[in-house]
Amino acid sequence: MSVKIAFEEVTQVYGDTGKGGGTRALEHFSLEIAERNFVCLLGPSGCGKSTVLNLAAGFEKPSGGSVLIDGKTVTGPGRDRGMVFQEPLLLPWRNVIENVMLGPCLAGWPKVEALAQARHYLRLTGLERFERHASYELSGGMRQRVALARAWIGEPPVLLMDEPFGALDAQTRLVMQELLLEIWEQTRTTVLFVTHDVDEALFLGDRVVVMSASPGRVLLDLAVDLPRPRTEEILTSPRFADAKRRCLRLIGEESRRAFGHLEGDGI
Amino acid sequence: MSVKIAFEEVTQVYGDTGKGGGTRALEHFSLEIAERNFVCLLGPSGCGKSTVLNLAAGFEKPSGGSVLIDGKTVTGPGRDRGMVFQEPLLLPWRNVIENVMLGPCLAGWPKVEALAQARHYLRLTGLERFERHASYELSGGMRQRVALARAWIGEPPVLLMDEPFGALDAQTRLVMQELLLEIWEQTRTTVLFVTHDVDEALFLGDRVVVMSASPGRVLLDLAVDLPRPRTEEILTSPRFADAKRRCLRLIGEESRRAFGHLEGDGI
Amino acid sequence: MSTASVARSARLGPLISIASVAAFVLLWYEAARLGWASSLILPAPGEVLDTALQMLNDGYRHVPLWQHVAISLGRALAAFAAALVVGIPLGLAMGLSPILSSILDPFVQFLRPLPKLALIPLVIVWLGIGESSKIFLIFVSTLFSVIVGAAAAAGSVKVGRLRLARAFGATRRQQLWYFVLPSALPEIFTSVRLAFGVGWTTLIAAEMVAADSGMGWMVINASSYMRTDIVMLGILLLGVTGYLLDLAVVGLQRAVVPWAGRE
Amino acid sequence: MSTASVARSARLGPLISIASVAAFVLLWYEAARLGWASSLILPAPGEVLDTALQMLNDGYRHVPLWQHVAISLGRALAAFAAALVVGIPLGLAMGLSPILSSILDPFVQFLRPLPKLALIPLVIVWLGIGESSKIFLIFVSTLFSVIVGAAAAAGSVKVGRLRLARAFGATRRQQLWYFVLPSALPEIFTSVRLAFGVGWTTLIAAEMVAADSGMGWMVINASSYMRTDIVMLGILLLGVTGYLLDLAVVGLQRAVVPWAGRE
Amino acid sequence: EEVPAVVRFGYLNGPRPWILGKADQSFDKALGTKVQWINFPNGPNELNALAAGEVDIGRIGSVPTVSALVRKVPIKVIAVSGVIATSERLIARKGIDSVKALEGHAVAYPPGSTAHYALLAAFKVHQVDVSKVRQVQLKPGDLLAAWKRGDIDAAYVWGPFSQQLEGENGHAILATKDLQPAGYFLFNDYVVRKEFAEKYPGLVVKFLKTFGDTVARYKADPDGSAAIIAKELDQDPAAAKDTLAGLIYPPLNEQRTTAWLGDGHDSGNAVITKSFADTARFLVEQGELRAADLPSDFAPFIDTSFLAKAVAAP
Ligand SMILES: Nc1ncnc2c1ncn2[C@@H]1O[C@H](COP(=O)(O)OP(=O)(O)OP(=O)(O)O)[C@@H](O)[C@H]1O
Ligand SMILES: Nc1ncnc2c1ncn2[C@@H]1O[C@H](COP(=O)(O)OP(=O)(O)OP(=O)(O)O)[C@@H](O)[C@H]1O
Ligand SMILES: NCCS(=O)(=O)O
Ligand SMILES: [Mg+2]
Ligand SMILES: [Mg+2]
Repeated sequence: MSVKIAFEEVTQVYGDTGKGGGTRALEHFSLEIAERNFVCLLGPSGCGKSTVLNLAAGFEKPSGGSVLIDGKTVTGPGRDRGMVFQEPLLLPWRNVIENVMLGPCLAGWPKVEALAQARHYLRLTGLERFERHASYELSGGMRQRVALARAWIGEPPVLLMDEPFGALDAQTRLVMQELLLEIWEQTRTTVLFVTHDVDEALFLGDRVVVMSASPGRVLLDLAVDLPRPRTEEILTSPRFADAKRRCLRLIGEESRRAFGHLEGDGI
Repeated sequence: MSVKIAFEEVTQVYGDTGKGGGTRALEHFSLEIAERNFVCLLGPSGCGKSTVLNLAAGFEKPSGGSVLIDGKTVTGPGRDRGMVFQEPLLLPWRNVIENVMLGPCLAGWPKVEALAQARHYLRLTGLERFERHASYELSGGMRQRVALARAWIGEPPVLLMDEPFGALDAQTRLVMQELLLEIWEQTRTTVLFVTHDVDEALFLGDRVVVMSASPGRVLLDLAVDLPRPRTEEILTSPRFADAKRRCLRLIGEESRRAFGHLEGDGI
Repeated sequence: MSTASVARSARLGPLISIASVAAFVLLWYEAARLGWASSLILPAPGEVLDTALQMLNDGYRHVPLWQHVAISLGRALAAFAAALVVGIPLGLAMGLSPILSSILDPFVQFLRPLPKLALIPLVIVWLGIGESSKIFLIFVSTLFSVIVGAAAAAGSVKVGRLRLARAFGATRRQQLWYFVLPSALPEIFTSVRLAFGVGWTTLIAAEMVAADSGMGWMVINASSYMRTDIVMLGILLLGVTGYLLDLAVVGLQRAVVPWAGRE
Repeated sequence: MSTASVARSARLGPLISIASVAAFVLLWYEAARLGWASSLILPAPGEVLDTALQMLNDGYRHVPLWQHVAISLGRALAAFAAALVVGIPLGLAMGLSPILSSILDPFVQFLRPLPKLALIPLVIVWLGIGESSKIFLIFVSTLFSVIVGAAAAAGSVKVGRLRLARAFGATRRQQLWYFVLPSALPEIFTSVRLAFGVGWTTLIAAEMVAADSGMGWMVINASSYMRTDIVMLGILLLGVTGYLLDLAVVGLQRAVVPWAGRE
Repeated sequence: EEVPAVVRFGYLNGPRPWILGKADQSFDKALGTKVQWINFPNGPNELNALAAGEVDIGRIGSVPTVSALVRKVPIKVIAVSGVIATSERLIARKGIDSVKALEGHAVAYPPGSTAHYALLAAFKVHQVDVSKVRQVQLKPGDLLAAWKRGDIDAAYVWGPFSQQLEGENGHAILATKDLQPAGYFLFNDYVVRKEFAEKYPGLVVKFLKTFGDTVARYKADPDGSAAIIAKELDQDPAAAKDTLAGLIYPPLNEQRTTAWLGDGHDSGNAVITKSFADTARFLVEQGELRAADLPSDFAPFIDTSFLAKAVAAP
């Protein structure tokens, strides 16, 4: 399979770039993601996960190195990459189906086609009964499902997700994860999924990439050998516990090796 | 051991109480918590966990039934119960130590004693170096530690905690949980801890009380037989995985039994 | 306060307000009746009511009373409309472009708190003494609050929403129409209410410019002959009209941005 | 816009503003030089500067120029202080008590948008023509914005914070001093800025009442003799003083509530 | 000569003979077009409208006239409408019987007006120490309230306000005509926009003639005229009558002598011209006007050609 997304020695510095000051969010960050792969990016708060995603989305330009999609340098955001943010970011002046139709509407699709596709994705996400509801009348989980449908409708080859389920409670979160996997298995887009939850990363990903904190680099790149399709049961299976234990142990070791001297400092 | 906190057939209705309308948040909710016990209240979003806590804290009065502390009906908030909220709720116009000294200050302690106690709890929470910092200069985890110190300084016999670590990332959260257990083992207050995270409940509690959704009742009351002191390692131990599996299975069974007909509806 | 008592006072609120206004009118009535102040200083409610009834029949200075109200309202609404048409796009543009904001900000900050009466000589010289100068005075005093409000609203559109727009490949024009404008609307409405309030306070200043009708002119003219009863009537009319105007904007806000405060 | 360009324009901002003001003065200068408008209508910047210099030496009507500025500022500051002293406690009380709010709200909503010029005849009747009536006019136009702002601020104190207070057994007095007031302060500052802006616009109206000094009086008196140069100077002084006043409040805000917007 | 759609006449709200022409629309009839009557609370307020070209013909006091001429508003003085004799007076409370006695008291005046000027002149003539007098600017309409409250002890003002103060225990201690011996000559005059005068000289003549007619009608029946005027202005008839009688209306045919405006050749020596110059110097002294703005001669601003034709007309 070919490489879909590539980060080559990316450095990202925020703030006062003049005098070498500023925050070094990423340093020599390199990562390649194969087509149709589901890669989870794991790391502590502030390690630069969102920065990686924003670079891939084209919201920011790297201070150094390059970010490539299909071998071409990213110059800005585009419809070839769908984005799901931590908040659902629904537009309150549009009802549910209008929110899903946002992309088609901006891209100027024929109305009939847009409507049909929107209905399709609302059905997939189990929201067909709510298409005329105002977005602010929905529960948190329903909102996030609308956001998923809105990202999927354009059928982008790449889906970038920034802790999309971070604000949900554990039960709702699990349902959403299963839904995500279900649809991904049908569409087989390339997914880069940011999280700081080890369970979530292991449950969803083909690969779990663990980042180190400030400045962010790749600490660990683990293949997840759990079978698919994955459902709730796998979470309490011995294989999952094994994988998790191995993962946590590796993170612990790597962290200690790389940043032993920093341990115990202000979390 | 004697009963510290007791809920007896508590019903709580919000909103339009006149015509039998309104939201029934709790119905015939009964629960007894023994002195020096650490009880975790687990349940999906909106099931009434915060309501239970608010009743114990005395912020609200029950529509029916009674809430007792030491056998006496709760009439309002009081210094005998410490409260830690989901947000740290630090007062930005007070620096770290002033925030910790809030309770003593309101209660009119002698300044010297308040200062000494505040320093003691800042040391326990690893914040002695930050006592003069502004609260808005701290990281999320540090803020929540200040909130803990602020609740502990009054040495209340009861500590009520409403998803205090919900906003923290997984790593920070773990550190906080260990800290909480460490200090609890020293002080042995009675703790009622609300969460929607199964791992957290099992890691912290002597008992895990699982609530059903709307209207909230006790679905399950599990004793956690994991040994103390508990540390990070326990999370990946087979015993923990066992306990979790058992807990999830029971929740699943109970849920299906009680609300089978509602399954799959708008989460 | 407990939930129940909040609910109770929400229902009682309007009743309490009505009672408090009634109490005030009674106090006024008694004060006048007992002669606490001469009728020149404090005309009795009855006297004001008589004046009102008489003016409903005969008008004031050959113009029916309702027409004074209508003329003032017309001037204010024309000015408000102009302030919205000019102020909202300008404010949004300033909110989105730091450069434009830097260019215009000194003038906005200078003119906003400037007493608008100071402009009367200049406005007469530039625009004459017709309707345009009256409308212009109300317009300028409304405009800057609208601009500042719209700029703040545009500036506070959440980064996430703008990124969403860009992720969906929205053009600059689409960003404005599909994202910025609707996002800013609730906040714009709030500042429009404030701005209309400020604009309405300029009504009298505007009608000092060679007017011969309008509530503001009525007050000024009556005051030059010490007709305190008419002054009082004018004040009541001005206050009530201003209040109704505000209610209308609130109603419009509910209809146009039902999601305000509910996100 | 990229982060870098934001940073750049933040640095360039003041420069652009200065350039834009300079461009405006140049335009004014050229307009006067080329005679686009007679000096009667648009006095040249040079003429205004000459007048300013001459008045710095001789004063205006026997009163030094700085004294006119000081007198107006004094009146405004006295009025503002009174508005704060009355308005903040009242607003907080209204924000905390739905009943008090219901009682006072009709009057606040009625008086806020009322053109304050309408009150001049009544204010003269009630307070006379001394300093008190001038200060009162500025006071009333400031007061209601302060009240509304403080009420909104008190009403928007987070429930969590109030529960925190109660959990620590704070008395009602302690709740107010330790929690409500400091919580409301940042928002109060914002509405105080707005209120001062509104109050400052009333300065001329206030100084129309039997004044013999002050910037507002200067503008009115000069316009009685068609001294457009002095009118223009007065406008500049009023605008600049108003702007500096606002800057002072912003500075105070930074000092008093450094946490505003950083929570 | 073509006629504009409307001729804009600026006037003050006081009772004056030409209000008769407002009541019966004789100006409209004489001019053959609509006359728009634009009301101003006092002369200075009319200045801006004159400068803006929003008034074609204006009736205004001599003091604001001087302000306008000095500040180069493009207008010409075409006639005297009335000399202020007793229509403007200094009213004081009981116990204050002379101008000098005002020391230690508060005196109100409408700023920039003939009354203001007369007050300052009176101070000078009676050698009042102005630093001991509290001078208070008030619009005429606000005087009574301040008076009733006892905030002011005297006021220099015109009718109907002077009569109202007198009705509230006030009495006149000086009238403007009392200042004439000392050389202070105060009057109201007609001015016309230069551009209008050039374009419609015939209308200006007709206007003056109609004005002359109204004065004649008033002189023939002062009581009846006062009643009509008071009704038109919605004012007290008695006060209107008193005010009307407080002005001297020089006949148009006498105004082309040096006692008034002169005939255009000898205007430099005319009383009005000199009075303008005196007033201007006084205002400079007071700091209201700039010395540099003063014209060397006010004669060029006076144009009596319309007056000549109005007098000659049948
Ligand atoms: N626009 C910005 N300006 C300045 N610093 C920034 C900016 N964005 C991010 N940073 C800094 O860069 C670092 C990485 O931030 P980033 O948001 O990528 O972290 P993250 O891993 O997504 O954290 P979280 O889990 O909290 O979302 C942090 O130190 C952050 O403070
Ligand atoms: N003040 C209130 N007024 C009306 N309804 C309320 C109020 N507080 C809570 N409720 C309702 O009562 C139910 C229980 O709420 P509660 O906050 O106790 O749930 P929770 O378990 O704490 O949820 P979460 O996990 O989201 O915090 C919900 O349906 C909620 O909408
Ligand atoms: N009687 C003249 C009054 S004024 O024109 O000087 O204001
Ligand atoms: Mg992030
Ligand atoms: Mg809760």
